[in-house]
Amino acid sequence: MACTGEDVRAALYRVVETVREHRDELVELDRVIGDGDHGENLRRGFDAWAAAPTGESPAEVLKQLATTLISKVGGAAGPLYGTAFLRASTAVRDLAELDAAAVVAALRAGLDGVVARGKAEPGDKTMVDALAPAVTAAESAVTVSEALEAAARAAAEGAEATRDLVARKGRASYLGERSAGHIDPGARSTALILRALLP
Amino acid sequence: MACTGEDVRAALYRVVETVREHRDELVELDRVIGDGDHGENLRRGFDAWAAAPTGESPAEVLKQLATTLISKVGGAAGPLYGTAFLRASTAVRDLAELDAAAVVAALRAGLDGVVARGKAEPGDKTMVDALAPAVTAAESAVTVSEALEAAARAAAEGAEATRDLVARKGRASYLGERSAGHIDPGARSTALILRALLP
Amino acid sequence: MKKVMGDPEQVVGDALLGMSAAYPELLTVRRDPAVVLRAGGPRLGEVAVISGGGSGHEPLHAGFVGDGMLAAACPGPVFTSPTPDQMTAAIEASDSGAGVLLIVKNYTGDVLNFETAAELAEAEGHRVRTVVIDDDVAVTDSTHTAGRRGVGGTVLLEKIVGTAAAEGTDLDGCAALAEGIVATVRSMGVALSAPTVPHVGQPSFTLAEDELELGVGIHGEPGRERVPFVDAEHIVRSLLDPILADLPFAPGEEVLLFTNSLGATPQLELYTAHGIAERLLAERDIRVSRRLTGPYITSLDMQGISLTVLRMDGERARYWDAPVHTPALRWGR
Amino acid sequence: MKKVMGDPEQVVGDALLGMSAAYPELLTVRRDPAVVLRAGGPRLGEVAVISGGGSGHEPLHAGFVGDGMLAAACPGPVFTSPTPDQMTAAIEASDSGAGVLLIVKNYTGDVLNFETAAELAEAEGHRVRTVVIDDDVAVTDSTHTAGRRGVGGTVLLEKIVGTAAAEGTDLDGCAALAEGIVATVRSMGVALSAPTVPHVGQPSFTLAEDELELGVGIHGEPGRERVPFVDAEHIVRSLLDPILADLPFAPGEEVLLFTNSLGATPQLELYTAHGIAERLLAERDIRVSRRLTGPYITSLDMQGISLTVLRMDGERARYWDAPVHTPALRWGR
Ligand SMILES: Nc1ncnc2c1ncn2[C@@H]1O[C@H](COP(=O)(O)OP(=O)(O)O)[C@@H](O)[C@H]1O
Ligand SMILES: Nc1ncnc2c1ncn2[C@@H]1O[C@H](COP(=O)(O)OP(=O)(O)O)[C@@H](O)[C@H]1O
Ligand SMILES: [Mg+2]
Ligand SMILES: [Mg+2]
Ligand SMILES: [Mg+2]
Ligand SMILES: [Mg+2]
Repeated sequence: MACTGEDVRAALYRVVETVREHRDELVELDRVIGDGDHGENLRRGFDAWAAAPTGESPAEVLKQLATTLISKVGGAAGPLYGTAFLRASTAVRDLAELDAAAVVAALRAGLDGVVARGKAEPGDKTMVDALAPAVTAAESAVTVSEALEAAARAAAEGAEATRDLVARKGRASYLGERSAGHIDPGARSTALILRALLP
Repeated sequence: MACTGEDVRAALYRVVETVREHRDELVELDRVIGDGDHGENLRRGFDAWAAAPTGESPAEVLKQLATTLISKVGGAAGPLYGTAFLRASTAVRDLAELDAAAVVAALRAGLDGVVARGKAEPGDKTMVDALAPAVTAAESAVTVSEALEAAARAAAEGAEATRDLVARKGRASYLGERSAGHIDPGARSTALILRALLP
Repeated sequence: MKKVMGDPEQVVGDALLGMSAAYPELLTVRRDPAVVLRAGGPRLGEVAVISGGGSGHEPLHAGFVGDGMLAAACPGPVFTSPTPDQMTAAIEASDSGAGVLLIVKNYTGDVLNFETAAELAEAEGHRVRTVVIDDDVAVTDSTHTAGRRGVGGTVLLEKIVGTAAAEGTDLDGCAALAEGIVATVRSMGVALSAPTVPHVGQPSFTLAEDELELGVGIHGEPGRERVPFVDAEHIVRSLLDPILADLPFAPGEEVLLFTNSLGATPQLELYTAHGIAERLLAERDIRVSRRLTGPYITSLDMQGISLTVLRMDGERARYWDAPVHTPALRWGR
Repeated sequence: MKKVMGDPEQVVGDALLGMSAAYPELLTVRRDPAVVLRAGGPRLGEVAVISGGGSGHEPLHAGFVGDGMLAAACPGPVFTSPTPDQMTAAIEASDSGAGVLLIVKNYTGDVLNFETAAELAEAEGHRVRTVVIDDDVAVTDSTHTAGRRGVGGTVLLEKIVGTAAAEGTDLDGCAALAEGIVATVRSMGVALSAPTVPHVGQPSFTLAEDELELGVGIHGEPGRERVPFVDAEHIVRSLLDPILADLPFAPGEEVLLFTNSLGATPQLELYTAHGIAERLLAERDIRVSRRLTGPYITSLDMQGISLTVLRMDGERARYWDAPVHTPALRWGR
């Protein structure tokens, strides 16, 4: 399976659905160790994108999503996810179809963007703890499906593993030791988004 | 039994005790159909009196109680009980000892004072519904004890009977029909005070 | 019950200490009997406008003591009318010889205690006039009740008459102005939750998750009616309709709209209500020329709002706009 | 959850409508993107001081837009940082050419979004300086956290720098003044109950009847420590001690003391706390020369208070005392 702009849009519609379905779960995760808006922030952003998606090529679709997220999500997640999709868009340049290598490049660019903006390291209990292992896992894949499957599986594990961590970035860091014992909402949403990219 | 200034003071100390014991009950009655301060108002006033009682004759003792209540109780009950005791004091003039007739005169003067200030009629669900029957019941008594016993019994019945009334005076009147079903706190405190006058 | 307080019996005294520390240049606080006086003493030729009532409604009344508003306030215990000795002390300390106007909210306790105080003060040679404010339309049948309660209109009354006094209006003039305002101001409130009185320790009433207390008073007295919870638009209508019908206010009129928080209402909600009220008044062609929005007459930690509408004219507008400098209302200086 | 609101998603928009109705002469409110502007447009030669942040902290920031304080505010959704398009719209509408000072509370989201906006605005030719305020001493170990949060000090910063800008201080001067304030202001808060966010529908955390959340943030983030409930004196000590130790403030210093309600705290309790704080400062020979008491930076319906102490000097005192005219802070005009 190669992946056209049309396919990217279809995948993002699945993300929209997932975000809607998991809004309350993400709000609840964020309520416990943050300020309870993560699910609502993402829902607002992805719904805004779904209301008027534009663009033909994968890069165009991703770029418009990125600017929508930047201007609608707010909070920490808006700039971070916005930057991730913007960098991913740049990484796939003018390709009409993405192969596995392009998908991996997009994921890596997204991760680099999040790290550049948020300065989080693995183990800080953030979305990086889902995204970084996802990139590594996708690297050895041969097909797009394999890459996304591997990324989603690794992200899910990474998100789950944030439960034991003490947060050192973002709002949860204010809690210190009390942040341990709860999954990071951004890591969880990253895992959900990556899972939804697969048909 | 005749009743000296000393006896009046002793009776009032019993009232102080009773008010302390029933503070929470009166607060609770007032919370339901008023603003929840009646027990605390009376406690504040009678405790203030108990801290520094003065006066020798019955009239002097009663007058000093009256002025203390007026300056310490506040709310509706302060001026009403204050006026009642002030008028009672005037009614017993310079008697060194009170007989049954003097006690009845004091009670009647107290009732007249409450009515003059508060303009309540029997059935309006106020302290008048305890005090008015108390005065009537005491009238036929021959001894002070009989008078107080009769007054206390009638006041208790009168207070109990306020349960079925709809308030037309005081704060409870704002509730309209919803005030029915609850005893009036001022009627209850009048019954308690009259009961406590008896040794 | 959790409150930032020490001994519940000292709650008013402790707060007064804090007020006097917070506004040293504005207020003089006396204890025993408790009175809050405008700093600087009586002003020659100026009528002293004095008010008072139970505490728990802050900033009313002590927060309105200062230039262009009250000369003194008498804070009672929480939700309990103050006593005559407080009032006579306030009169004694404030009367410049031009007389005293007592502003009394219509509650049995307040009326009786101020009545006694006025008698005592007159016996001491003070000229005293009393105006009783009863603007709460929630209490409908006044022959079968203690009469309408004094609520939000009190704030507007204290500002306008306080300024008139500061500008030299004499006692009769102040009293007439006050009576005119009482006749043309109407209010109503709604509670989403009950207040908790310190010396009681539990909420004054219990509301279910889907109930509102409509026509609630400011003392945690339950209101006129318990109704199902509705959205902001319907809440505002249920307050504004009875207010407008009562006077009644007519199309073309000019009014002051006062949207008040009863204590614990977030400002987001208060401004939401204010915006709806402005729109509904505009729809009826009633022109809002002045407005006040905030927590000015409260009921401890009660969640809820009240609306007050006052008919305006040139004189009232001029006194309203003139400078005021108190802890809670301040402009023009 | 009971709130005076319509559609929870519209809660900020509905409140902005109400604000613009309440202060027609003071504010211009734009929607989509949401910005609150000082009426009358940019003033020649005046640096535009702009702030913004999640809603739910009212009156911060929109309530501080006006003469002598903010030129514009960007209200985000409840407890969520606004987005760069709001900020660039505010900059576009407010920059007179004298440049823009962005006041940003130190939260990851706010910092990232303002960072993007500053870049975009600079690309459009605006001179932009950013000051990040992080005055909350509850967040102790800043190398292992997102750093200290911006809380009560923000209000004082906005007033003093806003006035400096209004008096003609240039961009570098405003930024230097702001950095100096950030370096010498400290705050800490405590919650007695949690706020309820409209789109969440249940309290942000749960406190038992005998618990306090010490070092709580203004977003319903739980605080540093959950401690047993104590009386007002101990509550105030537990806030003031870490504040004074942190800078540290020394005997003989002159400070501004700001006693803030986090939303639903009755004024009786707030003044009680203020009085205790003044006494404790006097005991340490720290001189309170200016004070502010009220609900100025809140967390919806959270019960609790925060204390802020700012080191004062002649320049700060002069800017603090100078006239200000905004919905929430007003004096001198
Ligand atoms: N510095 C950072 N680097 C990477 N991710 C971060 C950082 N700060 C926060 N996050 C992520 O953002 C998530 C919170 O997003 P959200 O709740 O939408 O924003 P906010 O914290 O502003 O309310 C966290 O769960 C975390 O995964
Ligand atoms: N007009 C009145 N005449 C007689 N008694 C009254 C009147 N108004 C109120 N009361 C009595 O006062 C009692 C309430 O007293 P209290 O709670 O101390 O004062 P407040 O109502 O001011 O809070 C009522 O229960 C009632 O018995
Ligand atoms: Mg969040
Ligand atoms: Mg009562
Ligand atoms: Mg009372
Ligand atoms: Mg947030």
